[in-house]
Amino acid sequence: MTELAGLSGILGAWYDFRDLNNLQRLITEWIADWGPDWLASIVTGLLGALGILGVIGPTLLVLIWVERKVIARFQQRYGPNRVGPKGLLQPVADAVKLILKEQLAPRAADKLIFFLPPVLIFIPGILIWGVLPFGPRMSVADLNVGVLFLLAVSGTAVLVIFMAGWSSNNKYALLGAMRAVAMSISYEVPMVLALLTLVVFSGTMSINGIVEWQQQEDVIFILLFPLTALVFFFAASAELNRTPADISEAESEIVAGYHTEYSGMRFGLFYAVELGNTLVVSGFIATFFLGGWWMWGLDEWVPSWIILLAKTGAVYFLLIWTRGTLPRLRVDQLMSLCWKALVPATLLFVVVAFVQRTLLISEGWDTTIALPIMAVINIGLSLGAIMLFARVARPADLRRPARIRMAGAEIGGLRAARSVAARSEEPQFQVGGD
Amino acid sequence: MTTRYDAEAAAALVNDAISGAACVDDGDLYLDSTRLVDAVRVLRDGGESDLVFLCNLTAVDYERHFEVVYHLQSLDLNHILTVKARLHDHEDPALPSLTGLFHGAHLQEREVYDLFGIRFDGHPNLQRMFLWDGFPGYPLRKNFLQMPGDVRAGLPGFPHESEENAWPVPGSVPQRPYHPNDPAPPSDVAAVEGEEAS
Amino acid sequence: MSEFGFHLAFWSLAAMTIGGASMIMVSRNLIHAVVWLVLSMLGVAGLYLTLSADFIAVVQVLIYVGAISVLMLFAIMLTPRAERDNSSSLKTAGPAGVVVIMVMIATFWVAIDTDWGSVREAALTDQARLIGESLIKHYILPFEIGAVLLTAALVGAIALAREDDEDAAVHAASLQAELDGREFDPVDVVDPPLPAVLTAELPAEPESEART
Amino acid sequence: MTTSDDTRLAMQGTIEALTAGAGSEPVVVNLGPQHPSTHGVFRLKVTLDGEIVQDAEMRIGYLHRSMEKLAEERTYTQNIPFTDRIDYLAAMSNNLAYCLAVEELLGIEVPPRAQAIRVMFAELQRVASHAMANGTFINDCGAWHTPLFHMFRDRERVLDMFEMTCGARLTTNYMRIGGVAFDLPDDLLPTLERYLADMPENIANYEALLLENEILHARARGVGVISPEMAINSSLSGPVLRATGVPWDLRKANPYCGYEQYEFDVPVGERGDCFDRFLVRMAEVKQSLHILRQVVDSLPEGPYLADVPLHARPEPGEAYARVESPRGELGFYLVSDGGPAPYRFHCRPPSLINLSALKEMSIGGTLADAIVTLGSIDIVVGEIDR
Repeated sequence: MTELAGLSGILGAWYDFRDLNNLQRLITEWIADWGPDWLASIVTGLLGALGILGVIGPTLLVLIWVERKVIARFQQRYGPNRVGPKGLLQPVADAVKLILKEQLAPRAADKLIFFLPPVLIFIPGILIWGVLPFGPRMSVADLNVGVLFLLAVSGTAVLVIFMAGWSSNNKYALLGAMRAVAMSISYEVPMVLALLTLVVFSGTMSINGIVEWQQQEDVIFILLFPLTALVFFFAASAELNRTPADISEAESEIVAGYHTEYSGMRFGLFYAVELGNTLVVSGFIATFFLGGWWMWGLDEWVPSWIILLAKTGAVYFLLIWTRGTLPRLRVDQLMSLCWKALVPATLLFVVVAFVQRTLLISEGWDTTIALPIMAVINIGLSLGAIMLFARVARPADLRRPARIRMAGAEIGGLRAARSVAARSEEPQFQVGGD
Repeated sequence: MTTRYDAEAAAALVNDAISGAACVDDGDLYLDSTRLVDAVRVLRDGGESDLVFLCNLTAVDYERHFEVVYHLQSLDLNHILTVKARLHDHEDPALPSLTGLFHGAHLQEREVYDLFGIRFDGHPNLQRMFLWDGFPGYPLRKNFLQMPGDVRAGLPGFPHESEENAWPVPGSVPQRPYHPNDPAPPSDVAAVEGEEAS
Repeated sequence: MSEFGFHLAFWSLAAMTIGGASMIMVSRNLIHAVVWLVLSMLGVAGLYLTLSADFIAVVQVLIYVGAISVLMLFAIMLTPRAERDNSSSLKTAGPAGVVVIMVMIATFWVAIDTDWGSVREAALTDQARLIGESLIKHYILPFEIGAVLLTAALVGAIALAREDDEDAAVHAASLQAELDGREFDPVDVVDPPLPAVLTAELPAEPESEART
Repeated sequence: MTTSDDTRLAMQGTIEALTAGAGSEPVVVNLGPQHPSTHGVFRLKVTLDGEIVQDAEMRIGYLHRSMEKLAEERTYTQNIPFTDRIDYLAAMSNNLAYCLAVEELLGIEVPPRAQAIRVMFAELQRVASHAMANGTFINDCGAWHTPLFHMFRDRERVLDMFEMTCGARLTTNYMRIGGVAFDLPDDLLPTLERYLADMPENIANYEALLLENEILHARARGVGVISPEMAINSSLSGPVLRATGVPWDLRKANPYCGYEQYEFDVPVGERGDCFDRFLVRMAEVKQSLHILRQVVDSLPEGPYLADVPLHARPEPGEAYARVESPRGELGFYLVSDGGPAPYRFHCRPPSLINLSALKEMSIGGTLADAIVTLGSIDIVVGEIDR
């Protein structure tokens, strides 16, 4: 963003809201004038953390309202509309209710481990925000191993979920925890592979570096690696426990899964972190595959963090949409989908990315011509892979269509059933099948 | 339209196979309670009768005796037959179970056992179904006029709410609220293990 | 980073690591032990960070906290409840203590005796790239051997643990079909074609057709 | 070429070893009585090996209100409200079955207009009940209430029509011995016309959303399978029986209330799995709308209630009348001793008897499959326990 800094005198000043980093830099420099340098680091860190907390807290409250309202619209309902204008205060009322509720703990619960998870679950939930770049210089910690940090932090959450499920001494919770762990172990593989594709192709492990690569090459990764983006989206929604992969808290099977026994604000914390994670994962999908804070020059006129939030909102809406529409897969189906379809697909594109990257670098091809060609090739490959996996990995019992026949004049028992089944004309009604 | 299968024809069919196992009284087919299973098997497997579908199984208390009523239906031939068995022992009535012939008899026989106290010999899982184990008496019997003794039906209130609400109810083994972890209903529960506030 | 900040971070992380490790030994409950182990490993990751080894630190969290400990929990869950807790017997404590003390003495001696080349400030370089390059360029053979070994272990583990009901059913059905001298289609096991009674030959209509 | 005996023996041994499965520590999980997907206070005790169901046992009686005993103390007319409370999702069908049984005892002819009105409301009730059944079934498959709420919209309009006609939405108490309680209000038929005009589009929407949904197929196909012989032997009825391919529908087999005048078809499934049950219900809704169309077009004029004494005393005797309720064969067995109240009042509850084969359907599937199977049977606990 060098051209941005040179545009006029106000750019880079503390009141330039397009890049909130300026304000922080001002404060750091001011402290460095009189104080020790460790104080500056601590103040910077605290400012970032407080900024994140100050943003997520209210955002979560709004998100609850948004999600309920959107889902309600899918379901032809009004959604919350009583508390406050348009029901906007409903989340506040819910939060107050949760805080005032009695906190119950099963007598046979493992007390220490039972109390910790609602608190611990916040740690990865907050840490993960630290590496999300809101702008060219706007992330709390622009690590050069940002991608790995993201995976490492999100991987620790499953430990907390396991602690919650195990310590409750409830079979639903235990089943939920086991499912969560099994799913997390499985779905981290396609997630890692999907990110590896981007890392290989852009040649950096810094999250901001990946965005800058997209900016530099004028292309967003979803065009280059559509299937990888799709797999990442699904794997992320599986890690987030959202339908169609919410098996670890499947309401109709195991009540609420690992947080069945948590009541009051303890449940509220789980709920809040889940929503926050959904938002931050939407943000990362937007960052990795949709260009993050960059958008073909629009970022010079609109603050970059607004662009990122808009993209995040779009992905978040997509997540709500899938949640409102799709039924849930079974545990074994989710596992076989992961290992038989998602992992091979992402592995394929890791190889593809490696080959294309090598070609770009060693042959020195012009990226403005080579990248569109590669995008077309990859889109074709993705479609082919989807069709191939639909054929190969599809369960055998879905190959034959389900049929409904009309009995007509045949009414009776087994004999009538036989003659209806033996009737040669086309069945009235047929769904599914190859 | 479903026709009524002629009781006389059915009786003849049964008596051909097992002589003297069936008779007709007032237009209804009565089967000998000791040879009930064989007789119903004849009706079920006979090509003419083909009574493969056990529509309904219930009992009636005639104060001196019980009648167990079976409605058997042929789906293909579309006729229905009412079969009855009379039980003269009003205190401890027992009848062979039809579960070997009709899988659908399982729950219906349990229901009759629960509410009438008619034992079905050979039923694999003859337990009370709607009422709890140890419920005093069989409510659909005509001589069941009120809950015997001090026993009141239902929960008197929350357990240990007051002195009157002693738990368990004297003279009965009640069901208690279940936590999903409980492996099996306990037979003697002195206190409710619920959850404690923290 | 100034001396004070560095010392604060080092001593708190060291306390976390050692404290966690001690609690592993103290706690009777295996699940508790794993939780303390996680704390200890997080402390180690923090120590790596103070050494400016951020790649190693993140990988430490990713692998040890995110994967190894979860696998441990899984293994504990899959073993019967009776064997889940640490044994309360102290029979083997004496010899084990002697061994541990000897190992500690040896480690301390090596640590003190070695002439460590220490630097005040490590350069924050692109370590991932350096590690990757040295793996591919200098240590390519060990790297490849490790990869092959891991693949073999993976395949072996799958072969050992494989106990797929559906496959067993297919296998059983194929053997049965061979015994009966029938054609065999695996799909029929997973998805039987149609209930046999529906596909059976239509019997001759009986004379006494009484249907209305 | 024949296989040698030794080889055969070895192969048989392998088959036994493969089919026996491995044993491990089973876990008993109680689904219910308070559980999101047991559709009432119903408790299913499943024994799990991992996620595989080894045994399933149901515990019922939490909603037992001893209706059969209570009914012996009330007159025949006073018993009609009880029947509402038996199957509270299909009150009209229960009213109808009970009234048919009493009419059989009394030997009453029901006027044609009353019969047509009865058919109309029985079919409306079927549409409403199937909407509920399919919606909750999809919910049990894990959908996040969206299809349920869409189907509730259809049910809501039916309940509005009930309210318009008899003042109640759920426990209608509308049928009377010899006819129905009130004539149709003036605005019912226009409302029904609008409903019939809107429904095809709604059904097309559901079909577009659900029928080709791969996840729904994966969840429901091949799950909870039961063979036609076993279904008949277990006395299953209604959509559960028809999904196995047995075309048994009392509206065709034993027409009551003049069902023989209307043209409709009986949809049957093929495999008897959960998805077939769902499809059969979807198809039945269409058939019900077809019947409703014909009823509206040919609604006869005349009295809506036969001339029946308020306190009827039937001759001593017995009657077993049954209707095709949305859940299956709903029968009422009444014994009269000549008094003002039934000597014996028995309801044949399709919900209860359809559960006969639940254990057989669930064993071998996963826990999630057992829930889907339970949802596809469409139980109403009020009818199970009575």
